Amino acid sequence: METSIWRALFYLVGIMAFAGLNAAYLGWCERKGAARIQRRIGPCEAGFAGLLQPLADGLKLMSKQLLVPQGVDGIIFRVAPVLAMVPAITSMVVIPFSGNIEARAMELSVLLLFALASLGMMAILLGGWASGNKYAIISSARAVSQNLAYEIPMLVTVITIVMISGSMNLREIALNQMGGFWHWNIFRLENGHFLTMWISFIIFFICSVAETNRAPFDMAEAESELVAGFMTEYGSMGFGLFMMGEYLNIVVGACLTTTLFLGGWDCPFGKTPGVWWFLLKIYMLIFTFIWIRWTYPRTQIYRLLNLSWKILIPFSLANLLITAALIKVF
Amino acid sequence: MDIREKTQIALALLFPAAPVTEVPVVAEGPPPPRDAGVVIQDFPRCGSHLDVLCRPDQVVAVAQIMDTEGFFLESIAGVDWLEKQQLEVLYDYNRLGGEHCRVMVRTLVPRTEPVVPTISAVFPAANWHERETFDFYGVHFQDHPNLIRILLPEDADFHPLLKDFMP
Amino acid sequence: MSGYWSDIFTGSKSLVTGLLITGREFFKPVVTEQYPYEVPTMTPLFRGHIELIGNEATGQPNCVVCGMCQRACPSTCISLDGKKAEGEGAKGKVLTSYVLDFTKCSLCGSCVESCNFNALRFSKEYNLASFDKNDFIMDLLKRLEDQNRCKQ
Amino acid sequence: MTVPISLRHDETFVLNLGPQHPATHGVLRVILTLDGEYVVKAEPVLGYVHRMHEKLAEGGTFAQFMPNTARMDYLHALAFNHGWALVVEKAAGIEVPERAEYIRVITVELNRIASHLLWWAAFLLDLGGFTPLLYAFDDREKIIDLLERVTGSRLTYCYMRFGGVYNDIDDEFIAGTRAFIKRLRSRMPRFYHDLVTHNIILIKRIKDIGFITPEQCRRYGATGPVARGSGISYDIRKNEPYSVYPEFDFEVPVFDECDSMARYMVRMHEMEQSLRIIEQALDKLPDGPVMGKAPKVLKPEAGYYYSAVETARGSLGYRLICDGGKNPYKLKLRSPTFSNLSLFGEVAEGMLLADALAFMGSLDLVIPEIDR
Repeated sequence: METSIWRALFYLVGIMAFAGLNAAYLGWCERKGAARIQRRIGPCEAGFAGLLQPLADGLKLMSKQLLVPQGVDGIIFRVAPVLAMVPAITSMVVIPFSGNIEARAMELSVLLLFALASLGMMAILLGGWASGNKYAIISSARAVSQNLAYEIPMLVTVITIVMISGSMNLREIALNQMGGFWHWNIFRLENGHFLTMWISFIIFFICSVAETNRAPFDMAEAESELVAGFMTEYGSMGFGLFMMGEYLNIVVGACLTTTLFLGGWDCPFGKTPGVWWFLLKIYMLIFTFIWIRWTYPRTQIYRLLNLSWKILIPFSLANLLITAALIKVF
Repeated sequence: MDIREKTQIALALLFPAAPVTEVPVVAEGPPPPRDAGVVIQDFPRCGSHLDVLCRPDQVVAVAQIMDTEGFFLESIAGVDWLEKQQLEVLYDYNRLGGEHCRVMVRTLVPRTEPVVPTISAVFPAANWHERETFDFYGVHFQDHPNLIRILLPEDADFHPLLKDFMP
Repeated sequence: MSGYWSDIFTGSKSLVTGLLITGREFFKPVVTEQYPYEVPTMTPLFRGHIELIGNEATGQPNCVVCGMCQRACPSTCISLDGKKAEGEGAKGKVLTSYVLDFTKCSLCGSCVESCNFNALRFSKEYNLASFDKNDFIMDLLKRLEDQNRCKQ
Repeated sequence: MTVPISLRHDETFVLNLGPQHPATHGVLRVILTLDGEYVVKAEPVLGYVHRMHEKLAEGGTFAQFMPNTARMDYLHALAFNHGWALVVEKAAGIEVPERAEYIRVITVELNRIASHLLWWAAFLLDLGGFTPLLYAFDDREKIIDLLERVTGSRLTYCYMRFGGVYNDIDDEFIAGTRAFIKRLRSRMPRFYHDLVTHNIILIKRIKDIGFITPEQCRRYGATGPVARGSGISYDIRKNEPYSVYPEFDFEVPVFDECDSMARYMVRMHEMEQSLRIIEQALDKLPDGPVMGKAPKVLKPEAGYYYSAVETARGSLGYRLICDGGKNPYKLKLRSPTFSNLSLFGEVAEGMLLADALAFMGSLDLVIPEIDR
């Protein structure tokens, strides 16, 4: 892994471009997907089929004035949205897009990802607390308890995966699943793992939905109760950064799920692995995120915590034990 | 013995003197003034079965009887009889489910100092209705838990539904 | 504990059926009407703001300035006046101005109902948005003349 | 599941569920004293959209008040028209021809379904589900087009006259209504029940939330689906029959679980019952005139008149007092949501903020009707 400056520059620009494009055009996909589900057209005026809509939204957000409420800690108020974006982008450093396209393959890349995920939660807490608005304080309190509750089952399922593939390096985990979908961790036909792995996939998927405050778990920015949750006081780019941070968290969640369970950049028939398969899987997962958001109502905070503490954690622990036993047996 | 007779007898206890009369439908002018008592009305014509006129201090007693008979308070309305210089507070009780019977209870208070005891202790529904009647007519309900305006802005100093109210 | 398992089972089944329904909807054609390009057609009895009816031949309004509609209107939006009809043997009045203040009109139809000379009807006008309040003070006589002119 | 925790300790803060808030569907302000997320005290503040309809009624003649009735509860405006027409016909002794009565029932029931559809959509929106709104509005649009064909307006109707209705219904309306009945019946199980009613997230969200005991209903005067959700079988179309309702057979859906889920199910079944009523009314639609004879200027005899009508939200009462003149001497409008909301303060105590809003959604509030 020669560390020439060009390689670093190329990956810097590449990841920033990937993050920027994704953050903008996921908004467009969400609005188009929601429209199609609701049997309407969605954005279609700006550019062909609304393709310039993200540009229009971006310009609008940038032209608005960022108001800082009076008597509020200005620094934290301004830092919070940036803090929402930074962990999402930095965690793209360790994601193995394909065999040779990976910024930095680190030994403990899984650990780095989860550290950055909890940093994202910190941003929501700061954003809510710094804006001094009652709705924002309630929403940030909810967001913290929700993210905390859903990180534990996520970590336990990741331990199961690490146990199976033997290494914390995302690249190794992905390489371990090469050669056709029956090698993917979700199916894992050899040595009897197929019994429990689909359960851990479902648990992991639910946790990633909850981790990014999306769909049935969007207690943090519950429009109809807390107006806009922690984003209430944020004007132009503050709100813009929070939204982009949310979409990037979805992308990172999808990449993580693909790498851990769906065999990274491996082709389902084992022939031509490549970055296209990786992108296809990510966008399939992101579509399910959107699909879920526009189907279900929102859960209530107690049900949400009950779901995690009473159902997901016991299941993931049981799953861990069963997988450990299976590894011992086979 | 259906609910109408039962309520009518229960209410009649309040007015020992007044006999129960069947009021013929009178043509001109507002209904003739009469002393307190229970009057049976024909329902299809005017929508209520019993018309009770009582003194202001009997209002709580009537409400308690209605409560024991299982009625609910439908609404409280005020009426401003300007030429007789009287304000009238009109309570509507109705049956919630079961056999239908609507009782209209009316009290007359002088316009100068309109004071009526509150029945919000018996029917919490009256809390808001009485605040509204105070808001529009200025009828003061004694020991009402929080007699402030409900629909008009707090700083309004007029009572709009009085007949002599000029905006 | 039994509630625990049944909850999970029925719950996930209901979640999946919910997803299938919206999934099926995803591929169905669009239902909405694209307004600026597809213009809706109003039903015959649609109540836009009122307008004068001119008789086919001469194009003059049928109105005889009796003022019934002015009195019937609950919010006094109609103001009209006319002058004696001079000329040979023409009796009655001729309408000179008929102004409708549409800001106060609640489209109750009392005016059209009270007019016995078939001089008023509801127009099919539905896009009535404008920035200026005076656009709603409409001179219906001029509107009738425009309609006659564009009919020729 | 209101957790009985001791709420009276000191660090509560006051949250203004202000007049401008997405969940209040109009301009209702609730002053919530919160302890963390638990509601310690909730006090609705009204009057933000108060227009003093009662003084307007005293100002104009009887006919001139008809458009005002539609501006109070614009979701079920035809029932308000119907109530006003009934009370004045009772006062002035005007006869209504048979066909007009049937047309009135058909249009009122169609309007009731449209109101329930909009309540369902807004309730789901409060709970965070965005898509059901579009499916409900797809159906509601069919009703609005049908009613526009016969009444001329889409939301605030001024269709009823003393002694009948403004214009007759034509065959296209009847065919359209029958097609609509078939369409809603086919869509109801899938889009309304499978997608939402049986959805575990919704069930957990509104089951065992917002308990209103029948005694509370009686003491606060709550009527309509709120009372029928607490086991009280009180429907004015059955208990105090008016118009031609006795000629149709339909049940009154009553659930006695007293929680938000029960009120939800009452309204869903009520839509089915309204479809049955419309079907029977269309089958038995007599011919004949649509407008009885009514004097141009009404001078009803002096006296106290009251008429009650079952709207989508409860029992609407018109207390009319006439003194023989051509204007109503006094009109008191008994609006159902005014009483339904008055029990919010007592029931919402000890609830979570999210539950309190779900409970407010299940009360189906229309603020202009509360403020009049």
